[in-house]
Amino acid sequence: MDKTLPDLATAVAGIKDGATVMIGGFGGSGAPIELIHALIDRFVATGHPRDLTVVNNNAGNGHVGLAALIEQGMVRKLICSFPRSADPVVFTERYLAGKIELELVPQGTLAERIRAGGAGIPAFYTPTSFGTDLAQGKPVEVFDGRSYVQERWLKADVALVKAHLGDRLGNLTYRMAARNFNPLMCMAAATTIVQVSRIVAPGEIDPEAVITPGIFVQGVVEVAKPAQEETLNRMGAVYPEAAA
Amino acid sequence: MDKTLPDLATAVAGIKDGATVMIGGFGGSGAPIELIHALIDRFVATGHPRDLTVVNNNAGNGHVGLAALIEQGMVRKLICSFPRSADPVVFTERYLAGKIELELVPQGTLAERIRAGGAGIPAFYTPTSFGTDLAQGKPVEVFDGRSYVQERWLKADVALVKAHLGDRLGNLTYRMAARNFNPLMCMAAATTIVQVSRIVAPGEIDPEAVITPGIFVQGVVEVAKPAQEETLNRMGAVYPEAAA
Amino acid sequence: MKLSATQIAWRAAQDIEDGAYVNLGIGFPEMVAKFQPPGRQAIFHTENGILGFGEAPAAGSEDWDLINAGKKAVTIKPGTAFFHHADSFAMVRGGHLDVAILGAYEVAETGDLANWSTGPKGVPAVGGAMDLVHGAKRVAVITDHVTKDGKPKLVQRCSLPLTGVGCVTRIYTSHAVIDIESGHFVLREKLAGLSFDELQSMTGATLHAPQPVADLVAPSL
Amino acid sequence: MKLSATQIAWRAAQDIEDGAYVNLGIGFPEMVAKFQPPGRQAIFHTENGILGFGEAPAAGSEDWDLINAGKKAVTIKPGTAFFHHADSFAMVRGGHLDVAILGAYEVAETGDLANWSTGPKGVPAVGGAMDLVHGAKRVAVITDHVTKDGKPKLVQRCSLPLTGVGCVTRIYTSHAVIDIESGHFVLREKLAGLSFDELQSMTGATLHAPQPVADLVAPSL
Repeated sequence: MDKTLPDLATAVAGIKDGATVMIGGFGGSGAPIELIHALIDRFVATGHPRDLTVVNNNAGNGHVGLAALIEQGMVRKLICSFPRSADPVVFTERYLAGKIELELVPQGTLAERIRAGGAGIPAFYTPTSFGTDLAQGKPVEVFDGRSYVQERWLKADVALVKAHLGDRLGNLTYRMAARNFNPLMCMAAATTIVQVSRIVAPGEIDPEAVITPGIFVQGVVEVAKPAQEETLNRMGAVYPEAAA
Repeated sequence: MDKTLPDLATAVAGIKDGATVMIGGFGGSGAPIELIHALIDRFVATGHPRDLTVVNNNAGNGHVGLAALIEQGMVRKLICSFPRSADPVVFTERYLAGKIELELVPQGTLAERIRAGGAGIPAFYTPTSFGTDLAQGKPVEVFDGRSYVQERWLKADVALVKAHLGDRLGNLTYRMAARNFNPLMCMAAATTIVQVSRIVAPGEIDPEAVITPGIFVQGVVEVAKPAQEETLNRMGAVYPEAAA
Repeated sequence: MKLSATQIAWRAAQDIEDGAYVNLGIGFPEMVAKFQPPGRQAIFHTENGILGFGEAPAAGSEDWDLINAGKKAVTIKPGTAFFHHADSFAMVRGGHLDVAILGAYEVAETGDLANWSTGPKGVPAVGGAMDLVHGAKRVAVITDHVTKDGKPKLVQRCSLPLTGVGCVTRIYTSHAVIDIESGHFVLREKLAGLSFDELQSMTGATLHAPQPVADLVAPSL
Repeated sequence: MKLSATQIAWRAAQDIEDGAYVNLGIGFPEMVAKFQPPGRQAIFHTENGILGFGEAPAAGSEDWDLINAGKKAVTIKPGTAFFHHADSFAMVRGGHLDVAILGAYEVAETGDLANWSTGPKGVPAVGGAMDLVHGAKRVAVITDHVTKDGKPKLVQRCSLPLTGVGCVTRIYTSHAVIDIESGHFVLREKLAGLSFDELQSMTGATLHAPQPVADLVAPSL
């Protein structure tokens, strides 16, 4: 078994119109920029995929990565906790114009809903958001005298994830705080596609150091020197470049 | 801040009569034998603690560790998934004589209930045990056409845990499959006491390699060459030795 | 004439695809791992937190921190990963395993399985069985076709406490390979020397055979 | 005369015990980390998966995989640990943090907090605030005592969308330190040059002072 994919275009070829796509990262850290850009390339060339529901903590920054995906008009709905950034103009304009739907979820609830999706837990209770607008319409139950909100799992058709090392069985490590939502999204998607800085042979990752075991991964593609969103934005980058 | 404890007796000194005590390990792997034996020593000397509720995957094996704790009559109730072993006579005799209470929990549900206790999730739904005797009396709810059983979190007053390396801030690593329930129990107890093979300085554990961050740990005690239950039992060991 | 336990395990192993993630129940099902067809490599999961473990070590070289769910010593191999119990059962409950192969006291034509309790006497123990039956994409059972007393283990409704409801999809027995489809036992393979009627008489619910039934064959092992 | 933002942060920092696990909300509260009293070392948690991170790196030496929840570059130090978002919020929701210090639009005498939305206009963003208010053992707010328009931020009932119900226990403002106990604002410290009546007039709900009120003092910073 070898989960290695030959290139980025192959990695994103199977994503369909209307798909729910989880995209890893917190801001730029751990964001799979190259996979996102490959998806944009495919859309520019073919008009697909579109009408995507995207799950990410944020709503993109500047004009690269997730912001560029939104700017292309590929995203119908965004599920996130914090759609603000240093330069959130792409999302903000579309949102205020009613061109993109937003489901706002508290960050810990977002993480737990994704984990629940991956762990086969259809619903759970959390104190978070009790008594607030974000709990509207959700069942409330009292346990041991305290009120909790019922939240549902979140699953996806595809997860696009950035990791550090990956072996051909899909075992992954991450780099510092670039871990964030990535391991959870690996668990919650029917198909998890991972860009890694280096593909290594099985056994090169210490079994103790594996953060995402390969069972959660369907494809691994090597991007040797991944771009960092923060760096691209400081250079004023726009993707695709022709759009600049 | 230094969470290092001077010795095993100090480590177990605070455990009260009637306490709920989570004990890590799966069979002998990851079982904190020396902490358990220190607790037995205290009971032999003082008559306390007793009437404990113990949470463990199993019910002990032979006459050391958890089995010895049960044999001393210190355990009122056991919450576990699999009270069988190569030599389960200690638990079996007491159970069949009605001298110890058993709450049998499917293994994955046990793990998830402990994690939920640590993560502030008072209840969750699982397909596990639906339609079986182990779901009796539990709320059932249908999500997306499938039936699920509501399970409650599990918390403890104290967790006794075995890890491999620990620093004085309580950051921990484990050794192979000795990880099992230990990281979860660290999260779910008000006071988590860990025996480690070696106490190292903060920074000696790679931040990427920390499995249990120190926030979940209250005390760390060094046991340089921990005994292995399997090995003790093959030698026919009995604890305390006087009982042999 | 009937298949031995080893031969039943061999037969079950033939249906495991290359690269499949597989959990083998403790005891008899563990034997399935030995019979992977050439060129195929399944990745074995054990509840206590190892994916992709290797064979048993030589006697005397066991590391008792490296055991499987049956508390038997195993080994690591390239690609092994360790994780804690909550992650382990996320793999199970979350539907990430391809196959779980379990033993059985009884299997009903409804797919119900009873394999954890023989009743109120004795000490009950469930382990990971109730999680596994609701997790793997395919839940198969390997079992003798009848009990030691000659009573059917494949029944209309289980008489023993259930492990799971409607969860089993295929049964490998000492005499046959049977799928469970829409609440029916559907016969796929039977021993060549055994008539349909003979097999039916050993089975506690109606056997259906909408398609030709293949011969159940296994090598001498 | 009133305390500057820096001085409010300083005052809040004086109440953080040695070894406390602390989450500082993004923006203004981050400043609290700078003012730990000598001999005390808190361990800082950030939602995006770091415990025990260090100060900001020198400009130009940032690693953008090593950021805090405010997306600012930080550093590691001995004892740092990385983890994923579910584990991070297990720390929060599970009650493992000792202190969370957050900003506020409004705080009610009931302990209700509003700090995530100024109403239906604009883009709403909540981040980890709703989790933090239900997780930490002590939830404190640092804020100017009044808005830029001079309106009270400490009120009877919040008019803006709530972040959490009955969650705040202490408020550090530009003019006072106030506890919330049993649905009341209880004054603990106020600026020496400010009378009780003056402070009450800037506050949207009744101030109680069952014990002597200490002077609120902070060094020039």
